[in-house]
Amino acid sequence: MHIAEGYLPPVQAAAWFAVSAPFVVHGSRALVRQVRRDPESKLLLGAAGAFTFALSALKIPSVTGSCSHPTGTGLGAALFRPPVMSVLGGIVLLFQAVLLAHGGLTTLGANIFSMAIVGPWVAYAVFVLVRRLGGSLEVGIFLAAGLGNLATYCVTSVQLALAFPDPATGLLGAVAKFGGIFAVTQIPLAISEGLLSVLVIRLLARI
Amino acid sequence: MTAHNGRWRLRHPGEKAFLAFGLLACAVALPTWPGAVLSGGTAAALLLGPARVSAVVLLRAARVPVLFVTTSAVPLLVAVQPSGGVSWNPNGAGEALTATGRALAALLCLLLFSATTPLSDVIPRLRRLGVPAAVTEVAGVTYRMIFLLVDSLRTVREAQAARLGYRSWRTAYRSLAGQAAAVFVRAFARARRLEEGLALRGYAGSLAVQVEPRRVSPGFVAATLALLAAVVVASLRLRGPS
Amino acid sequence: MTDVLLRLSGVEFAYDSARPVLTDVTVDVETGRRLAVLGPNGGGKTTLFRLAVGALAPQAGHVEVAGKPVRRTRAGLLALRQRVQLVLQDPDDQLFSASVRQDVSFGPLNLGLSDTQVRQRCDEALTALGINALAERPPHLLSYGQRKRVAIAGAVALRPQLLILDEPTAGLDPAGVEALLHTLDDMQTTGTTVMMSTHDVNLAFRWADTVVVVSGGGARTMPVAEALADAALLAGAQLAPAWAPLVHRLLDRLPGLDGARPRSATELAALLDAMGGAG
Amino acid sequence: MTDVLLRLSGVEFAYDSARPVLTDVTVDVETGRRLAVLGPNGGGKTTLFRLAVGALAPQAGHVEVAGKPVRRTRAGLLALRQRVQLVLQDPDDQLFSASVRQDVSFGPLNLGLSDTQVRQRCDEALTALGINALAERPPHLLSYGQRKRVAIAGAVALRPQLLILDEPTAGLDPAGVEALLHTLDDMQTTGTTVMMSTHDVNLAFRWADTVVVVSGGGARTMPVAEALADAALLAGAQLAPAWAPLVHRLLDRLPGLDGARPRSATELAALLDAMGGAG
Repeated sequence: MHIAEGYLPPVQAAAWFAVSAPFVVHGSRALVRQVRRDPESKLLLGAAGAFTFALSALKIPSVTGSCSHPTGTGLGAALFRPPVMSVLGGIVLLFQAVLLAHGGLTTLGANIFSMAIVGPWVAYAVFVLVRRLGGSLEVGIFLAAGLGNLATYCVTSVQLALAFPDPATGLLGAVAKFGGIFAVTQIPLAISEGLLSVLVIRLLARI
Repeated sequence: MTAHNGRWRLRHPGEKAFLAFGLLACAVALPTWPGAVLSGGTAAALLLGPARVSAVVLLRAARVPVLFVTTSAVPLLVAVQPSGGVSWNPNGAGEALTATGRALAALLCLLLFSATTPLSDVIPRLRRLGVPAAVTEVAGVTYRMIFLLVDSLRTVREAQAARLGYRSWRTAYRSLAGQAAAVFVRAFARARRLEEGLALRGYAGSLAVQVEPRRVSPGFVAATLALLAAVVVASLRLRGPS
Repeated sequence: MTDVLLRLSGVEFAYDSARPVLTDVTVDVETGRRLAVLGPNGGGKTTLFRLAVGALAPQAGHVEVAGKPVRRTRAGLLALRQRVQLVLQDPDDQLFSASVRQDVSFGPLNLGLSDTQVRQRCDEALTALGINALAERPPHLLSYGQRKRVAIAGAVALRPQLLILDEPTAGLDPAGVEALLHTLDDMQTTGTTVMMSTHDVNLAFRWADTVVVVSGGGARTMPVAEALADAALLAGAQLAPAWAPLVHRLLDRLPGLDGARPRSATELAALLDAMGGAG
Repeated sequence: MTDVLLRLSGVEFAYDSARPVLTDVTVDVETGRRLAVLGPNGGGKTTLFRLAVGALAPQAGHVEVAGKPVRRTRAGLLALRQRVQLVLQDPDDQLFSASVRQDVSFGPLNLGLSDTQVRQRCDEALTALGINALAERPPHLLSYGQRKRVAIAGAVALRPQLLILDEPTAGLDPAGVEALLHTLDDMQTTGTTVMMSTHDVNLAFRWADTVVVVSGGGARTMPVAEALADAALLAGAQLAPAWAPLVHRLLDRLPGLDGARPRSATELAALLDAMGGAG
């Protein structure tokens, strides 16, 4: 659910940077603290970032025929916690923009907000909530990954709607339009990501 | 990546960032016609001309983002009525064209940067922009490991396909989970082994490396300034006094 | 010929069109052969294998299995993969399950076999590789040599007619190499044709009957003795000569020994010991 | 002796106390030697190396470098790493940076050298390994053999007196092995002592002057010719005999050739060709 380079008008692109910045700065501080406590964790964090990137290179067969990929943020957030995920996610989004032209630099702020901030926080909150309510690890992971993915998709739809409001019905109509067109791929994908994350956790639990 | 053997490889990354991001700013901030067209066109001309990036490479790099941009433009063609019905948006074609044009121009500017600038030149220099060393160093390790992991991912997938892992939806899901788990295990095993391997080279917490000095060419910077000014002036002129 | 299991004819392939890897490769693999594939790194051995199992599509030429051209459809590839299996060099690229048995069962399960059949295939493969005792262990805690065996078992569980191994002896110690060759011998006697790449010309001489030399974009297939006696061919493929054929030439000069044909240093040592004191 | 660069005496080590890897190892590495370390997988070769560079602490016995016991403090290890460097088998375990030159600069920077000195060390190491042309490339665009060279350059940049290489020829093709041996020869002539593990007894015979056989928890050091002539020793360490010493015995039986001592198959081929038609 990357917003492509140049797709947002300049003021909005800048605004999303402003919204994301505090989260990324807070995450960087958390990361610097962690690294100071345990210098060796740099390599582990690097591995975590690379793993997140690699997850987004997983090609999930999707109903529309084309291939789509998971955001990986749900699993990441459950494993590494949201503040650190905002930095790692930011790094990954930057690399995706520069290495793959997937997303972009002007839209980095918006993409960080949807994928590296909202997705992970929603996933983490869902995970904690499910566990507190006595749900199993697997249910927690499924809902966290699935809803984290859905939250990312909703935020992206709103971001696009803000940039291109509907001529007749404004923001709401535009949210419906963008949401509708991406729902075809995103809702099955969110379920897929949930299922996949459960399978991964199952495999890892046994290892 | 062509960035590592391109003609502009040894230029200071700051120069290239100034040029590419300057054009990117023009593409996004100036009116799409003619601002984005001029900036995008300039970026394309620079890529194919002085930077000598081949058209094949550019087309390959642009394929996926272009697909995405065009998909995102489809909703602009229609309007949603308060009743819930959908009708043609009379201004939709223009709006979609504007958004697509701006995005394509911006994409070319992004490629101007990424196809000429190796990230190895960029990541350590981010410190000078105030990014904490811990973050640049983690980014550096991430960069290195991405290639190792994406490579294993591809190989694991191929090995699974050979063992009929993608025969049906059910087997495909099992295979995908296996891929993710295998890569997860590999990522952290790699990190542990790398830690040991680097300890042998004296690693004690800092992953600092020596960055090759690159001289900023005043000529290049001046030419960039002139070019950006020309794009801005030409855009405003062509659009005419309003 | 009816017994050509796999045929690549006039195959071309390039990952990057500026630097083709294979320009015109024709290889016939006959049933029952022991093929060693030799050639420099980056010369196209692995590419050849990936073409043979349908992981890559040739850009020209075609691949035939058991006399029929391989169609790159779902059904075509399915048929190919049940006949031809490739084991990659790095076992870690093939093992992703939580236990050895689970990993080996991956292929048979994908075939849609019944539980009993899957179990039977697994047991058979584990036995063939001599790793029954490891069945319940997690693969990533095994030694490198053991992981290699598990990866081979995963391929064997699909009961391929042709088993292709990419550098199977790399990283194994001499005892591990011996054990692997022994296993391959057993599989050969039960009807599997085996093809492997190696850098070790001495090993190729000892194990193979036929050699495919892949270099400079082409491939030449010939009997092992002929290939390893061809100094120009070896030099062209950046290969060192093998010891055994040279030793045979030396033995021909020794009266009474001109029939002796040791294939390994161990056999030569035995021969020398039998000859008694240093003449 | 004053020229013992590295000494392990009475060293014991176990990762898991139920299965000790090394029970009583004494090895002296003298300056200028070419040591090949032979032994089965899991026999303790890598453990021995990791003890020698202070990555592991012996559970009994001690390790001395240049006559002084190794202290496993920060300063002690830093001093040790300037004398002894270990290059691991998998280059990807030691390369972390986005460019070759940056990666090679890592070690010298850890020594706290000045910018100029770091640059000089890098240039020197890149030249020694013949990879100046790769300096600006990222490791992921290099071949396996090239990455191995970069990893070695990373160690060489610390100007060690003793360079230890774990299976440096594994995965290289014959041409790659030749090139590496050539590089090591050059380093030896400029004063670096080199020690490597290998599974290839033929290579050990050709390259080494001294052999350390590690097996059954112990280690024996002896001249290469003596070690490779000792059938019981080789069998005990699960090693195959090497061809060359056997060929020498064979040559001794041929009149007029008893002085010939080919060390490689290539040399034997040249000798046979010089002798003319098959007698």
